[in-house]
Amino acid sequence: MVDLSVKIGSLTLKNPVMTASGTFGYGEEFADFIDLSRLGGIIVKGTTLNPRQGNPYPRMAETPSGMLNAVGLQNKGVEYFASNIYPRIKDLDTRVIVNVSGASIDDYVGVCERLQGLDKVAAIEVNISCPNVKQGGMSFGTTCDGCESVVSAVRKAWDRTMIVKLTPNVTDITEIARAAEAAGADAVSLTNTFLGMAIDVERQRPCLSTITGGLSGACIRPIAVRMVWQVANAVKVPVVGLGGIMNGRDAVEFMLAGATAVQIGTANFIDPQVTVKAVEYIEDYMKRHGITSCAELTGAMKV
Amino acid sequence: MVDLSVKIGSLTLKNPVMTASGTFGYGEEFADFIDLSRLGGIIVKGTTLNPRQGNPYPRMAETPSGMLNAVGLQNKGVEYFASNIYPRIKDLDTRVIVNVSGASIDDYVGVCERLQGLDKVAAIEVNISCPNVKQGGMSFGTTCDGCESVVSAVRKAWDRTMIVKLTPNVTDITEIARAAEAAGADAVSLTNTFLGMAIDVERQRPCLSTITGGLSGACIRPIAVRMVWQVANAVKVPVVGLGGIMNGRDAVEFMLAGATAVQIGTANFIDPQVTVKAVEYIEDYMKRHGITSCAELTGAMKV
Amino acid sequence: MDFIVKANLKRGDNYSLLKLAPVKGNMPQVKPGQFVQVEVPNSKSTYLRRPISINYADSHELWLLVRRAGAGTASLCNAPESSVLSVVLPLGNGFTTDVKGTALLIGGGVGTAPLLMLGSRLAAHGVDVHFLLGARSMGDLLQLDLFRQTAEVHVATEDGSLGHKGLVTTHPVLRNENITHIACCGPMPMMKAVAAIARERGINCEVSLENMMACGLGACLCCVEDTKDEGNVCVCTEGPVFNINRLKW
Amino acid sequence: MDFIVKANLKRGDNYSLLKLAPVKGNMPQVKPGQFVQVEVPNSKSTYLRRPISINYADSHELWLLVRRAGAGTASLCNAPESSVLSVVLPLGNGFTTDVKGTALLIGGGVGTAPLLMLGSRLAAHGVDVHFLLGARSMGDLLQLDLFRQTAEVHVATEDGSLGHKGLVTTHPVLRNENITHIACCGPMPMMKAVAAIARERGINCEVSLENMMACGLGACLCCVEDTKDEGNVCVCTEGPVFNINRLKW
Repeated sequence: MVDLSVKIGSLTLKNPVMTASGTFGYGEEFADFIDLSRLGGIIVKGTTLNPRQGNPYPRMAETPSGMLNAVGLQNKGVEYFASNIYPRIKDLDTRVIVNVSGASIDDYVGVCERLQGLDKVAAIEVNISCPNVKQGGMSFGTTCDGCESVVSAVRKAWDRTMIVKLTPNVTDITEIARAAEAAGADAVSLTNTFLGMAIDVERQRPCLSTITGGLSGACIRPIAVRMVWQVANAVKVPVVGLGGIMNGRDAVEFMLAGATAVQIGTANFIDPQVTVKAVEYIEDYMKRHGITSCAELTGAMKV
Repeated sequence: MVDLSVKIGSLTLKNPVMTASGTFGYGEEFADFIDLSRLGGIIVKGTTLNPRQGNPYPRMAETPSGMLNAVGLQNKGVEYFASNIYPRIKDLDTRVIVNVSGASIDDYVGVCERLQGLDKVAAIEVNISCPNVKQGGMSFGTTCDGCESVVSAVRKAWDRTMIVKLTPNVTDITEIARAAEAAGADAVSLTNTFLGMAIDVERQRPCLSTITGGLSGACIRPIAVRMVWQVANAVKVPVVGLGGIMNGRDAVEFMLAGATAVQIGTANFIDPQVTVKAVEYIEDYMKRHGITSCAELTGAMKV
Repeated sequence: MDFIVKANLKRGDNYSLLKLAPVKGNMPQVKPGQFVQVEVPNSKSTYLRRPISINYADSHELWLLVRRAGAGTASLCNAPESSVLSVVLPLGNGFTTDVKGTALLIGGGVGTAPLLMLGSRLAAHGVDVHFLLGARSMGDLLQLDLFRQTAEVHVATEDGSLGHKGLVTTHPVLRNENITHIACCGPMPMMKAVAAIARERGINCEVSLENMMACGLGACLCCVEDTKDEGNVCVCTEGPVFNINRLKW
Repeated sequence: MDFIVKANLKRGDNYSLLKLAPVKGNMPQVKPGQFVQVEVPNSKSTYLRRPISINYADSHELWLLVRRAGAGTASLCNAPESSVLSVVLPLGNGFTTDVKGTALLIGGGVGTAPLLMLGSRLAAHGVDVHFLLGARSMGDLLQLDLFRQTAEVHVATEDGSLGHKGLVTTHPVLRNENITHIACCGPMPMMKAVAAIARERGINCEVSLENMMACGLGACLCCVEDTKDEGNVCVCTEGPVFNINRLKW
C-alpha cells in the first residue's frame, strides 16, 4: 500500500495532483471526462474583486512544445463566484482552492474577506505572478518588497492555508520565495508562465492582442524544475511544482526536485484526463520503487 | 535587388546570419556541409585565458523542443586559439568573431589583449552569461554593476567591435542591456541559455553531471523574442537576436522584433545547412515583401 | 475517445475527408454545427489539438473534412487508414434546427463542411433548404454531389468556373424573398457580409465562428468573442454558432 | 543527405533493419565503425538527430540496425518504406582495419551491428576473424546468418538458449591464445570487462562508445570522454572507436 496523501500547511490533499488555475475552469468543464473526486485539489480560475473582461482576442498562440496566452484574468468577480459558482462546486469530493488576483493590495484583501465566509474553500493561492494584466499581477511578484506587502496583508485577512504563486520572470526566485515565507505563506507554488511573444511574420504583427503573453507547456519544464529545486532548498514551507507537466513522469520529476505537490495546467487542454492518469502513474511509480509515502518522494533526487 | 548587409557598430556583415558561439566549433566542422563564405559571421567557441577541460560527462539532455547543455566552456585557451586555430580560419571569407569568457575581469582583459594582435578577428562577443561555470560567467551578467565592470574593462583593452552577450536569467534584461551600452558596448546579443534542469526519474538522478545546465532550442524562442523586443526598445546600439532560431522564418521574427542581426545555434546540430538556408529565406522574404534592405526589416513589427 | 481512421479520401489538393469510427462503444449524439478536438499525431511543430467541424455523424461514423492549413492539419490530412486518432466530442452548441419556412445555408471553402449535416436535418424536418456554396474555383467546391442529394444547390465561384461568377454575397438566390433563416460558415469577411445583408433584410441569421482555441472546453478562455449581452464569451462553449444579434459586428 | 527507405525489416520485438539508398548521388565511402546522424521524422518528443552505427554500406546501400530505445528510435523503427530520411554521414573514425593474425570481434545486443561490416572487411584482408556475440536470449541475437556467412561465430546467451550460457566475458573463445586483436561494441559494463581482460592479456583492444551526443560533428562538445592523453575529447569525432589505452577505464 502506498500513501498518496500530502500536506500543504494544515491542509491535507488525498494525492499530490492539483489542477493549475486558469486551465481547468471551475472543474465542471472536465466532469464529463474524469471523476473530479480523484484529484488532490482543484485550483479554480483567478478571481478578482470586480468582474474583468480580460484582454481582446486573439489571446493565444501555439509555440514549440507550448503556448502563449494573454487571457488577462477574465472572470466575473468574487461576488459572482460566491453566489453562483461556489454553491455548485462546494460539495465536490476534492479540495477547492481559489486563485486570488488583484491590481492592488486592497483588491487581494477584499477577495479574501469575501471568501472567508465560504467554508469549503480549503485554501487560497495568491497570484502575484500574472503576466497579462497592466496593474498588479506580476509586478508584485518580481520584488521581495512587493511580494512581502501582498502576502502579509492577505495573511491578516485569511486564516486558512495560503499558497503564494511565484513568477519565474526574476533573477533569483529563491529570494522571492523566502520573502513570501517570511510574510506568512504556508506554501509557495511555482512557476507561473514566462513572459513571451510571437510574431506572425507574414502579417508582421504580434500574434497576441497584448503583444506579450504567458508561455506555458512542456517547453518551460526544464526551467521550472530547476526553480523548484532551488526554492525547495531555500525555504522550509512546502513547494507546489508546476510548469509543463504533461504526464505522471513529469509530475514525479517535480517531486524528486523537491515539490510536495504538483499542478497540471496546459496539459489539460491536450488530454482532459491527464490529471487522473498522473495520479495512477505516481501510485504505480511508488510501488515500483518501493516508496510508501509521497513525503519520501519529495526531494528524493540523489545528487 | 535586396541589400542583405547589416552593420554592428563599425563592422559590416554581408548578411545578418551568424552562428552562435559553442554550436559551430570554429566553422571548420561545418565546411563539408556549407560554403562558410555565405555566412554573415562565425562566432567561434567561448575562449578563455587558460585551457579549460569543461564539466564531466554527461553534459547534455534532450528536452521538449530543446536541449540542456553543461559543457562548461571547454577550450584550449586563447594562446592555443591564436597559434593553432586562428591561422586556419583567418582567411575565411566571412567575419570571424571570438566569444570571450572569463572567471575574473583580468581574465577577460587578458584574452582581449592576446586577440588584439590578430587582425582578422573582426569583433569579440563578451560572454557575461554562461550558466555552466562556477566562477564568473553568468554572475557578471545578472547585475548592472557586474555587467558594467566587465564591459568597461574590456572596452579599454579592445578597440574593435564589442558585442556583449546577455543572460535571460534576470528580472529586467533592459537594465543590463543599458548598463552594457553605457559601459561602451557596440552591440548586445541575447539571449544566452536559460538555466534549467532535468531528472532521470527512474534513476532518480539529475541528467547532467552539474545538475543544472543551459536550455536552448526552439522551446525558448518566445521568451527570447520578447526580450529582444524589449531591449531593442531600450537601447540605441544594435541588438543581435538569438534563442531557438530553427529556420529563416524564425530569424525574420527576431528581426521584426528589433534585431539587427541574428545568431543560429542549436539548430546547427539538427541541420548543418540551416544557416545558409536561413540566408536564402531572408532574401526571398524581403523580395516577397518589397523590402530592399535589412535595416527596414529591423523592428518592422506593426503594433 | 479513440477513433479509427476507416478511410482517408483526398479532396482536391488541400482537403482530406476522414471517415472515422469509434474504436469501442457508440458515437455520442451530435448536433449539426458542433465540432471536435483532434489530437495531432506525429507532427513535431503541433502541440495542441485541432478543432475541426463535424461534417457528418451517425451512430457509428464520424466524418471530418480537413483543410491542409498548417503542419497540424497537414498531419491530420495524412492520417493513415487504420491509424487511431484521439478525438474529444461533441463540442459546442451547434446550429438551431428549430426553423420554419425557407432556410439558406451559405458556406465558403471548408466552411461548407458543417452545413451538409444541417441541411439534411432541416430538410428532414420539412424546411425548404437551399445551399449557397462559394469557392475560388470549381475544384475547391467539395462534396457537391452530397449537397445536391440533400437539397437545392446554388454555386458561386470567384472565377466563374461553376455557377454564378463572383462572391456568394452577389448571388441572386439571396434575393429570394421567402428566406426566413440563414446559417453561414466560412471566411470572416464572407460571414460579416452575409450578416450585414441579413440584418438589412431582417432575416434571422446564425454564423459559425472559427476563433483560435486551445482547450475547446471553456477552460482556457482563449477563443473569446465579444458579445453585446455578456462581453467576452468562449466560442467553444457558447458557440461556435452565434446568432448575429449577439455579435458586435 | 536524403535517403529513401527501401526496406524496413522487423528483427524481433525491438529492432528494425532499415535498408536505405541515397535519393540522388552515390553513397560516400564508409569505414566499419563509423556512424550516421538520422533526423527523426514525426516524433513529437524528439528534437535532436539520433546517432546510429552503420551496419553495412556499399556504393548504393546503407543498412542501419535500430533498437527501439525511446520515442525517437521507435519512430525510426516505424519509418515507412518509400519514406525519406535525412542522414548525415559518415561520422566518426571507425575501427582499425590494419590488423594481423586473429581478431575477436565482441558484440552485445545492438552493439553487434557495426561488427558485421568490420568482420567482413578484416576477413577480406586475410585476418582470422572470430565473432563473439552476446545477448540475453536467443531471440535477441540479430543477423546470425550474416555473421555466420562472414566468419566463425561464437555465441553467449545469459539464459543459455543458444551457445555458451553466461556473459560473453566467460566464453571459452576468450582463452584462444592466438587472439592478437579485439574489437568490442556493446553495453558499457561489457566493454569495461572486455577491456580489463584485454589489458591483462596484453591484447590490442578497441571499443566503440555510445556517449549521448547532440551534433555528431565535434561542435557541441557534449559527448566527451575523458582520455589519458588529451582529457575530454569528442566521441563523435575522436571516436566512437577508441583504443583502450587512451581511456581512463
